Amino acid sequence: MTERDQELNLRRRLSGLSRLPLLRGARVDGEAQRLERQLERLKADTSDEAIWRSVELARHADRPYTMDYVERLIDDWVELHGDRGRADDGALVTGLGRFGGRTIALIGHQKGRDVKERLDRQFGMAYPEGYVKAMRVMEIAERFGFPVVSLVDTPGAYPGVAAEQHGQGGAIARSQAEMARLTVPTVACIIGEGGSGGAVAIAVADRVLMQENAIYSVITPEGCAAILWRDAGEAKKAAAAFKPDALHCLELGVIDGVVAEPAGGAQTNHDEAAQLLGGALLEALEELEETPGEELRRRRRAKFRGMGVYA
Amino acid sequence: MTERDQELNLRRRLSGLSRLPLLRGARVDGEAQRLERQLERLKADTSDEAIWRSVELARHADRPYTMDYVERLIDDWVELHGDRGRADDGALVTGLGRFGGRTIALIGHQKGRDVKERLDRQFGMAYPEGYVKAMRVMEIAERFGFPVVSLVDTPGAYPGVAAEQHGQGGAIARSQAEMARLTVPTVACIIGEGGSGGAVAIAVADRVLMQENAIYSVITPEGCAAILWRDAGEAKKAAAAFKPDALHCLELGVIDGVVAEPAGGAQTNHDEAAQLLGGALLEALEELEETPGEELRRRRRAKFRGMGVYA
Amino acid sequence: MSDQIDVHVEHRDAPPPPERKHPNTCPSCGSHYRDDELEAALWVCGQCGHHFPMGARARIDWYADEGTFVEEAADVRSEDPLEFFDLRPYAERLAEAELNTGLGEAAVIGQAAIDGHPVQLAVMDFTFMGGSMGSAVGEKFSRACDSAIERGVPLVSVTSSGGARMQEGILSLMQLPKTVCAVEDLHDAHVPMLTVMAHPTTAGVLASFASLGDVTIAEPGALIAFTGPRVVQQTTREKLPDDFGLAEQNLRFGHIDAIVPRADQRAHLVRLLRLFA
Amino acid sequence: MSDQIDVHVEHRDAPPPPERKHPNTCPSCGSHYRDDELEAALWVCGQCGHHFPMGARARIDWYADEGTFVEEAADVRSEDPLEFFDLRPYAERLAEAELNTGLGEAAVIGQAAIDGHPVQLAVMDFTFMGGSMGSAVGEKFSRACDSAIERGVPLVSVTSSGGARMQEGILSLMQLPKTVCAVEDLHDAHVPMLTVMAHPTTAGVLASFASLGDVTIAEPGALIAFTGPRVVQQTTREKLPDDFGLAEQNLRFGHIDAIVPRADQRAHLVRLLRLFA
Ligand SMILES: [Zn+2]
Ligand SMILES: [Zn+2]
Repeated sequence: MTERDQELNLRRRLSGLSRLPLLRGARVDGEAQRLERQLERLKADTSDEAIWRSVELARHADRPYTMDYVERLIDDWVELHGDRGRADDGALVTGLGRFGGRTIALIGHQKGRDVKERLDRQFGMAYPEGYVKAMRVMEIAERFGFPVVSLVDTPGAYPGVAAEQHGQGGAIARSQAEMARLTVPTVACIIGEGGSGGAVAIAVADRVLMQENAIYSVITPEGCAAILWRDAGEAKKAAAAFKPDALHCLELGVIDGVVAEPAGGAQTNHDEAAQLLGGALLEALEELEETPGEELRRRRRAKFRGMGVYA
Repeated sequence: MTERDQELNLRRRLSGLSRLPLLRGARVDGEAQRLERQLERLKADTSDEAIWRSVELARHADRPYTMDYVERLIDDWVELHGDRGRADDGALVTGLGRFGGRTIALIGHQKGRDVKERLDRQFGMAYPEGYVKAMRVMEIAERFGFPVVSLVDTPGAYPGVAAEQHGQGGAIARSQAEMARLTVPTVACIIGEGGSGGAVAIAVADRVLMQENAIYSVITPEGCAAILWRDAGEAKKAAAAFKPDALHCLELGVIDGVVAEPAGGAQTNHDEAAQLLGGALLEALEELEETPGEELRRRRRAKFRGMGVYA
Repeated sequence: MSDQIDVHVEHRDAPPPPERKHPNTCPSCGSHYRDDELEAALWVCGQCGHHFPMGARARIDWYADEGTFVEEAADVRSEDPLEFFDLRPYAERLAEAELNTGLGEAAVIGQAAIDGHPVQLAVMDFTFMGGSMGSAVGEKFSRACDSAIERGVPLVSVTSSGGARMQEGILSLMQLPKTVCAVEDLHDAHVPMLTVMAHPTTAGVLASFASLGDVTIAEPGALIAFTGPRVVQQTTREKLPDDFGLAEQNLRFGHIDAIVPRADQRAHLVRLLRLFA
Repeated sequence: MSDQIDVHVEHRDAPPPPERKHPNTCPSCGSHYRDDELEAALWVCGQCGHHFPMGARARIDWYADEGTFVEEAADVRSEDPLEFFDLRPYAERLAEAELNTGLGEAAVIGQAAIDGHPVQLAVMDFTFMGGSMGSAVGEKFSRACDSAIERGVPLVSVTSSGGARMQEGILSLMQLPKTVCAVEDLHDAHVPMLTVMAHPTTAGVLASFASLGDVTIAEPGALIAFTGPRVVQQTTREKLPDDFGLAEQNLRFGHIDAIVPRADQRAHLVRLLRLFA
């Protein structure tokens, strides 16, 4: 396929977006232009190989995590701890800080860099207590009009006995409901793995972005392969089938934009990755801040209620 | 003292109420008339002996508990269980039912009648989870405009390691805050022991009533005696000093009315006790339902903010 | 990983294929029943009380006053945006499910009356691809919310689902926030939602609209879990409690309001409908 | 019973009487300090970091920009509505407390600036009858809320209290809902409340306004409990964890946002004030 053919193909694909229900009036103004700007990015490789590269980069051990971005982007950072009930869940970091001259509430999964931290933070898999903590911080944000920024990076919510007993399903549902109620601007970005309910719990945002090599999916490739191909080794095949990469998520209308990473992936240059992410978050916030809160909420709900493809 | 002297004395005492800050404008209309109607009741014995009789009757093993009143007063009772987090606390019963032709949300401590039930219900001493359950039911009441009726009967919140670890103090504070936010009519009645924070957690109501032989106190007589007299055996002396009985609570402006019990105490006739309680609750609700919700809330806060005696 | 549950459960808890054991054999006590016997008993084992799965149409017949049910959105069908193909094409699975169940999707919605109380119904059916939630189920549930709001009547929602429908990829995950937003619209309109959780209510459905009812009852023995027992065991190597994830454990841990045997559910709903009228 | 804590704690955690041990002896490591040494070190042991109690006036001097503090409601005094008499009359205890502490009550409130940020302060003092909350403390805290609302400035609240003041009977319990209602007025006005929990923050104060801050920090080693360890032990016979009820345990169990050593508190508050400005 020549480059010209590729571009034509992409343009067709982009125009195909308008057939999706979420583009039938539910979207916010300026959506078309934003997608237009993504066209350049859509020229990128969307082969099965490229999808698998995203899976690998999204999980790369050196990929920047939430706290790496906090250090680089946030001033006056004050972490807030605890669900006011029974725990402080290290897999989900919450706090307040200054970003681009305004105070924001930030919520992000944190996987942990070394072995000890990974265990302490359950590899970024939150308990219900983590989502309750997030809801508490959302309530503070709502009361004081702070925009909410969430950074998603989790294989999924923690799949353990205590997590179930403490109400994992209900906590994920209520965290989404809380986000659906906010009247402050909300921006989410998938910065690594956006795994299932544990991810979407903090991603019901006015703008949902994905880094170039992040993945967002209903199940891990391994999980999908184990069930449908009866062989976890077929993960690559599964990923190719359910397409968790940013470009396909954009194409399906599930996200609102793709955030560039340094060449080779975010792990190669944390500072540059942070700069690129910061720019995208700021642009999204500034645009959202022009809209009244009630209208933001109405549009946010309309956006998510428009997602899906059915006849 | 002749009966005439007694009445004069009581009239003096009643008029003395107007010196208390809570009567300086903060109270609702009709308060004076309500107190006037209580005059008859104030003729009752308020000696140290009478106070101690209240303490004994409030704790009487045959005294009707919340569920005894539910059975007799509520139609279509549906108990609601659980805090949606980690437990269903049997010490605090919550549910919906029909009362006097309207749907109400009911919250009440339940001590348990036999040994097994008492253990299951921790003798009516709730964990934080109990108060979280109560808050959940208050939120349902608020959403659907159901009045909230709470029946208070607890020695205090549960004083254990797990209760502390799950945030007992915070839960009691937040339950009060939730009641301070409601815009539906709220009526509380102390039907036995109203012990400390565990009691007031569900008693921040538009109308707070007390049964004739109920007690409402910041500490148990035994606890007070153990500390101040260094002898728990001096409980009677302590009770006489801090006056937890209904008449003194009325006099101090802490409650809005006293609910009669059958002669000899509520334990002698559960049906009659229920009839008397039902009548008082209904009267209070009907009066409150004439006032708009925002105004109810404003007055409720003003009432509690007016409590106390200082120079 | 916890997200594996979505389909694990679908498979694990699917009724065993007919060639292995007759579907009318009670898995608890081994009693056998004729179809008409089971139907008359609301698909509950007369010997031991085991609750067999109850199809959406049978459940609607049982809850709704005779002749009152008017189905809505019956024509909504899943599409195949990913052209998903594992061992078989998704499109083929869909066609087969429709053929086998006589249902267009894993949820049936519509208007009805229960003991004279007008309600909106949204009832899932586990036999349609394990009750999994794709775009069509999400859309039908959302429309049920809108219809309830428009008519100002309570929504009675019956859940039975292995989770999100993997074959629709990320779009199936988006049905979580989609249905949550629909419930929030319902809440804002002060319209009550009563939820009945049937076996199994797991993963994406539990983590969205199923958990947001004003009052939630469950059927005895129903599995109610975000992550099912097998995946928990495999992932964490923890020893599981005997009643892990069952309705009974969920009641003890405060997640549901009551466990109501099927025969009593209609009366229970009627009582609630009187309270929320 | 849990309500015993209110005064148990007051007595248990009161500084040991001077005849037994000099108040400037560190209870953790035994180091001795001159008054001026301790004062210069913000009443923190230089050897082991133990936080000695810090009086309300000293704390205000430390937090507030020099010369900015303007006290309010200084004339509010407790009355004795019950004519309470145990081994001594309450009126006598009050007079003695005022004489010993130079404070009119267990809380000091007023306007101030912290690093240029205008704030409202409400600071408790444990030396006045164990920081117990009677009508006067409740009234002063409530007025601090109103003043913060009127001026539209954050409320910085420092708690140190054994609980409600038993000698005022049921009226002391009513200070819980009273202060809670005051905080709710603050919340409705979108005025932030920053809470610093000093040793001890227990019983009625923890179960009311102390727990309702938007952000809550604690001093290292502070006891933060509704029911203190002795009463829990006596009532339940449970084995207590080593750090039962301490700030460190409260952080682990999710009840507070951070533990901040005294020397860092001012900077921490300034950072929060910038965020909430
Ligand atoms: Zn059977
Ligand atoms: Zn020391």
